Amino acid sequence: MMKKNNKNLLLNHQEYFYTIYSIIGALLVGSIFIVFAGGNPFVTYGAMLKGSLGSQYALADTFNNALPLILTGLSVAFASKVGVFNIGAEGQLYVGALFATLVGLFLDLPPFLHSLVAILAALIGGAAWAFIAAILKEKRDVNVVISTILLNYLAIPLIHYLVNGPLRTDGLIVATDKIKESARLPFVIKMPFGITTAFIYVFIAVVITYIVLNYTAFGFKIKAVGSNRFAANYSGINIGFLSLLGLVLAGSLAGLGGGLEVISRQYRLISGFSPGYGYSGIPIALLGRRSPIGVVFAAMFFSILSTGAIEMQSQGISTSVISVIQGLVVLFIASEFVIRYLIKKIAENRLVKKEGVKE
Amino acid sequence: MSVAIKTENLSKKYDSFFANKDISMEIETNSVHAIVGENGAGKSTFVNMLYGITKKNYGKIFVFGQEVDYKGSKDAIDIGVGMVSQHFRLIPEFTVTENIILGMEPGKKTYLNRAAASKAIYKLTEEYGLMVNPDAKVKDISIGEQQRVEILKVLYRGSKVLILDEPTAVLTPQEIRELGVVIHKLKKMGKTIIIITHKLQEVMDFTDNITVFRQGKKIGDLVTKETTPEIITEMMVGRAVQLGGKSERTLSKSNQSALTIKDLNFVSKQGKRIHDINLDVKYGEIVGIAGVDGSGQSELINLISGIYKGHTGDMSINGKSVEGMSIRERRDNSFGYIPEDRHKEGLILNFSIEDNLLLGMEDKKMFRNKYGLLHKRAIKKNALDKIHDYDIRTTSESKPCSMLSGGNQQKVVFAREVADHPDFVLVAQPTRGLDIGAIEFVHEKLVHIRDQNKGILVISFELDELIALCDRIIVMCAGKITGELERHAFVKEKIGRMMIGQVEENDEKE
Amino acid sequence: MNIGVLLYSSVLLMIPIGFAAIGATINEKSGIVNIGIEGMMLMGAFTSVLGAYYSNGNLLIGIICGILGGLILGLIHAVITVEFGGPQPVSSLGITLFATGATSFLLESIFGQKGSSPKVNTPKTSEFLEGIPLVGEYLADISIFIYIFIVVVIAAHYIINKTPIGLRLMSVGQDPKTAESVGINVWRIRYIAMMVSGGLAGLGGSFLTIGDLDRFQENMIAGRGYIALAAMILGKWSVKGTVMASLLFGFFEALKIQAQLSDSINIPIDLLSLLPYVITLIVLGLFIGGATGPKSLNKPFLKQKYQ
Amino acid sequence: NNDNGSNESDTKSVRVGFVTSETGLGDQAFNDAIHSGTKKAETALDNVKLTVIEPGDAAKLETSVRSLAREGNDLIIAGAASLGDAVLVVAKEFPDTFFVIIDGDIDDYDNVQSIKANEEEAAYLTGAFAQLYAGEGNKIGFIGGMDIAVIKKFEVGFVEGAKAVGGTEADVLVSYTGVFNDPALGKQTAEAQHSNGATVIFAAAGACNLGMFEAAENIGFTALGAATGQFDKSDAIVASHVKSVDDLAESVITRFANGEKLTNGIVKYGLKEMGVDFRYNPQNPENNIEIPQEIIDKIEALKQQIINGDINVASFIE
Ligand SMILES: Nc1ncnc2c1ncn2[C@@H]1O[C@H](COP(=O)(O)OP(=O)(O)OP(=O)(O)O)[C@@H](O)[C@H]1O
Ligand SMILES: Nc1ncnc2c1ncn2[C@@H]1O[C@H](COP(=O)(O)OP(=O)(O)OP(=O)(O)O)[C@@H](O)[C@H]1O
Ligand SMILES: [Mg+2]
Ligand SMILES: [Mg+2]
Repeated sequence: MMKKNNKNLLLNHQEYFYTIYSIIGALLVGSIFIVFAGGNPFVTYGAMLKGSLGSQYALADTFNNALPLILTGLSVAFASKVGVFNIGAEGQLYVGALFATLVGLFLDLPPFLHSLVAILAALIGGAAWAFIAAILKEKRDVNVVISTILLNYLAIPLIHYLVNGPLRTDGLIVATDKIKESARLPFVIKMPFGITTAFIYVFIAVVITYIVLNYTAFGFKIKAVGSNRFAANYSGINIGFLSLLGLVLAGSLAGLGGGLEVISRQYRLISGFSPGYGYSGIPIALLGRRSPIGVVFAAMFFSILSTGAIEMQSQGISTSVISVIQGLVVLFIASEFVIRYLIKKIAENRLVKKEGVKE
Repeated sequence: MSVAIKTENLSKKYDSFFANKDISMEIETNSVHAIVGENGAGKSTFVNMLYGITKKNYGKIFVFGQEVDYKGSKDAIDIGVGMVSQHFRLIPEFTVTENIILGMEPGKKTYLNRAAASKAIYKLTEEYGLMVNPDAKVKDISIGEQQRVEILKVLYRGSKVLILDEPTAVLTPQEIRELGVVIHKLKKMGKTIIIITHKLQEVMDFTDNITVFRQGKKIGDLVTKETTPEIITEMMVGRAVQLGGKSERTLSKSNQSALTIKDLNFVSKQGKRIHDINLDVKYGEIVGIAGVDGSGQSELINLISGIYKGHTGDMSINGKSVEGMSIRERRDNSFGYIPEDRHKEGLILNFSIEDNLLLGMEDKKMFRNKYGLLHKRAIKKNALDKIHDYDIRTTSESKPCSMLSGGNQQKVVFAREVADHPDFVLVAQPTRGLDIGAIEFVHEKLVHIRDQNKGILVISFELDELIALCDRIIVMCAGKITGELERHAFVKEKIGRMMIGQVEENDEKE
Repeated sequence: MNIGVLLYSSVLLMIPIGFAAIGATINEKSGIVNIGIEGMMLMGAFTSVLGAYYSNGNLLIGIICGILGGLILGLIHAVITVEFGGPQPVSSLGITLFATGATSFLLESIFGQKGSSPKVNTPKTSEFLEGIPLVGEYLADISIFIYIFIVVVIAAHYIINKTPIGLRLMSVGQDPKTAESVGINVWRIRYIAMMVSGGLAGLGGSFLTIGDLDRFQENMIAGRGYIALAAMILGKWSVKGTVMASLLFGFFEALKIQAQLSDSINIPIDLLSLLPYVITLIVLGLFIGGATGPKSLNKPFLKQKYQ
Repeated sequence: NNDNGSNESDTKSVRVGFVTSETGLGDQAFNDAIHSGTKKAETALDNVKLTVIEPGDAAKLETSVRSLAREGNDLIIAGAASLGDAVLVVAKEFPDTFFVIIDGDIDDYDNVQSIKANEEEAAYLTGAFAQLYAGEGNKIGFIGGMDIAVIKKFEVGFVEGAKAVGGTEADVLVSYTGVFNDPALGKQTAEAQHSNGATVIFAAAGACNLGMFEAAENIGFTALGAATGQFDKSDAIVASHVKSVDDLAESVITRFANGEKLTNGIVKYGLKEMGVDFRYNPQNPENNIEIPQEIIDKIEALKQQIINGDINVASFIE
């Protein structure tokens, strides 16, 4: 009887189990690398956890690092709902950061309003960058994967050019001046924790995305277009407009990520400031099963990996192990089917054995 | 009499469900053997196993007395079994020759001599009388020609047994007749043919023996000469069936128009034209459009529904001109539309039944709650009502539509499009691929709508269907209207001649 | 500006992109998306140095190891996507992430140093060509990779367009179900295509380390893998077109170098760096537009037993 | 040093942290150089324990610095200007920890020393040497990585030095690769410069330098290296611009470990302070490279003039 219940539990929550299996698989294979490097996986992973969750400081860092990841993950997930694979979150994030910086540098506004305008600018920046890919797709049918890759490769040197040239600050760093105080988000918990109100905006983005996708006609249409363009068209949905809008909105989410980074943490636009937040958004969206809530957890996980990396170095384990593990996590997510198949096979074998015993 | 193919207890399981269970049967060498049954009866599954693309779970297959255990279709081809599947297996971007030789290319492995291959294929087309240009790209030839390519593909592989899975589903009457001739010829040349079809007329005309499937099991064997369509139907469905709706219809034709089309002209992106179409559908009548594939019907319906843009001439639906109206605006004007291809255009297969029943109506007030969000309870109720009214066989409204059978999928489309009693309904290929029971259901529904004084325009390649269903038939050929007949004047042969453009003045006046 | 040098330099800068782009063309023709080219090149670059290092600068062993490095990653991608139907863009993205970490990691644990490998001395010049007048100077200087590249281009063009294998490859990418129905082993072809593609990407990486340079440096592919993808699309999935597009990118890079040396052109390097991307986007938008790849690209096709 | 001080500090153990820039170790440039200096100090001094952290990306600079401070490091070396913002914040939180920031410009903290190297001074000598070694009327070349301020200082000094000895018509080819991590591009750039007539090339382009050296070996022109000299990278390097961040780091740690109080504010390191230098490849004799004595003398003279303040090398950055 008990067994049966267990099995039901497994079946109902299977989806989440596959995610967890992916993570465990990646950590297991990752530990081979750690051993190869002369480390002890338990100690190393222990250090990773300590460095990311082990103290208030660590928690605050993990939390802050997760915010941009949540937004890029959300961006990729949202775009995928409308049937677009958005590799362009990285570029959109950069342009969002640029727009927010411009507002932060050159506008003079009262504190709260200033940051709101900067956020708005970030949304517009990301959206504008995505719009290029979207319009090329709609008008000229240019493959979005390739145009967004190109736009990433364009955005990063473009911003480098601006930050190194027209917008450059004094000194040796390749960055703009610091933005005005009024554009910065206020602290909720002061330095050294440095928790700002940024998380509120991220929270709002998650909630809105969730509601839009699940409780609005607009979200319904988005999903319809993403699942079957033809049927959506026949039902009278304006598919051209919706795919365009879908990608643009996804871009604005990534742009918000970039903007918040500037107005809540870095206070200036630094050339190459993103460690690939946009690219990480892809596995995060998948690990989170493309649901806004799932994305939040997946982003936390990725943040734990990368925040914990600093502490791991004190154990003498190189940062490259972290990239290896991140790569493995993505590969394991992609191999979900292998895991599914293996589990099914194992279950079948067990069933055969059991029935054999009965007879 | 020798046996070409024999099976013993052949079975196929999907999870715990048997698509085929213990099928034991024999197919005589040099005969034409029909397999019939309702949708989902397991016909395709059965022949797919014979051809090695579906793996059996247990049971035995013998080909010419030899037991086979296929690893893939290559093994079947090698032993002389060939198949034309229900959905064409052709690559549109390839030429006819490339499609035929694919997988069994002539000559050396290191060089593909396309010119020589094309010559050889030309010879083959002459030999079997299956004329088609070997160098044409498949995407540029007609459906009938594509079917010939499929058959040539099988013959090219030297198959002695040909399996045809629903070969006539998409053919015009002329093309079906031609196919009949080919089958006859092939039989004469010593081939064995297995054919799956839902059209009993073809079964009677083309075949020697019949096997009936129901719910994955074999129900019985029949000899064609000794049976009638009624007997076959009863074996398939378990009861008698009547097509074309109830026999007596209420005479309700009004003189107001549901659809008016004046001087419609259009050229599609692919260069297809339609010329000077004038058409009128009154409330209370079913008007059918007959014509061979590519005569402009698709363009016409896509223009009416608003998918295609850029025509000249006037169209109005329910008295309103559709000029400048979006697709959605047209649909909101009491217009229901059942598209040609339910998988591609009618349904979102990975959406739940509930969501498919909402598609196109998501903006309606009744599905909004007071915050402007989707009203989940109303949506669910809508689904449950329609599932009940249209007898959609499912265990839950939240099942994805991909899990429904073809007939039930069509019911979902129907339910969505007509349940709110639109005044004008446009229906394309309403019963394509449906079994006879499902067809009966669809016909009944259509006639019922008509009797409620609504206008219906039906497009179908099935002439029999149009004759059974319509009050009036308009014939199209090469983008023009070539004739119009009232129900009392329906004569199949005459419509057939109009469909290929032979407008006989004398006949018209009769 | 010296036109001769400009062209020659374009060719050299084209080679690694070209190898990878032909590889990408082959895997896409089979219906598999592979945005992990970058990682496969990186791994090939690394393993070829490894091979050459431990064989005392044996060029052939270096090349073979480079090919194997890329090929193994191609195989992993194939197992995940061809065998088990995993999402292709994601899997290949994982390949790049993994390769980036793994090469740095292995570099450190094998050679005990960060960033760059020790120098490997592979024979650089095809000495026997040195005597040829005029071009000899150049021919002698370039590695045998250029000759390998020419062979690869011709072979790829011939195999894809003039042999049964090519026809099958394309059929698998257009419509695997149809290919399977005529007895073609779809999976085998996709496996092979993916391995060939990985191998060619590895060869491209190999050129960078043991062909052009003499050591491995972290992240030295520097985006060439992604440029190779753009080249494949600009070239509309044809070998000839792909090579031309790769050459175009090589030309932009060479131009970037030459323009700085010319007195008449005065564009900051940061802006010159944007040029290839801007031009590609414009060309795509204006001229190429909806060039779509094989019909079944990115659509998993599962074996019966997994269904 | 007096005995009292060292006795005291010998017993007291000192923890030293080093944070690299975002680029991290393996950059073939200053991160590697500082790292080697810190390592040397750790090996030489028994009472020093070193922890190295590579932040990996800009978002983790501050966290990295703070985590070193929190773990109780007494001295933290921040390896690049980009760590400035982080040090500004963390140094305030940890007033008992001393911070040294390379290329920084923090001057109003009690516990922060900013090291400003005058790269342009050594670059001036490098340019002068290149022009003299190439001979009159011959071209020389400069290859930068990214076209950013730090590298501009090299370019400006190099060109000025070349003009100083070669007259205003001295022809210096200037190229940037636009990146730091692409040796293949470095090689092509060098070959292009060579085919445009450059016979002596100086590169300050991170890992792209490796490509330039490669080209120098193949074609046979003269290479000048950067960072700590890079003499181990290639035999084609005759001399190098040296920014002795390794020595700087080593000496800072040594002094700190010996209990010396480090000065706060901006500290300039030029030729005079031996923070930057121009050095010849010690392997030159083995490589059969002979540098005319008159060139060596000339460079020595220029060096003295700069040290004495007779020559004031313009800096790109003020
Ligand atoms: N891949 C599959 N997985 C699960 N069930 C399947 C699969 N393919 C077919 N079935 C089931 O097997 C049954 C038989 O399908 P089959 O295709 O053989 O029917 P059919 O007689 O050919 O129907 P039709 O007349 O619609 O072509 C159907 O009920 C279907 O649900
Ligand atoms: N994986 C599957 N799981 C469940 N049912 C399936 C699956 N694949 C196919 N079916 C069902 O099997 C039946 C037969 O499948 P088949 O591919 O022959 O299509 P079909 O029913 O003949 O479609 P149509 O006749 O409408 O074109 C269909 O009812 C289809 O819905
Ligand atoms: Mg079927
Ligand atoms: Mg069917």
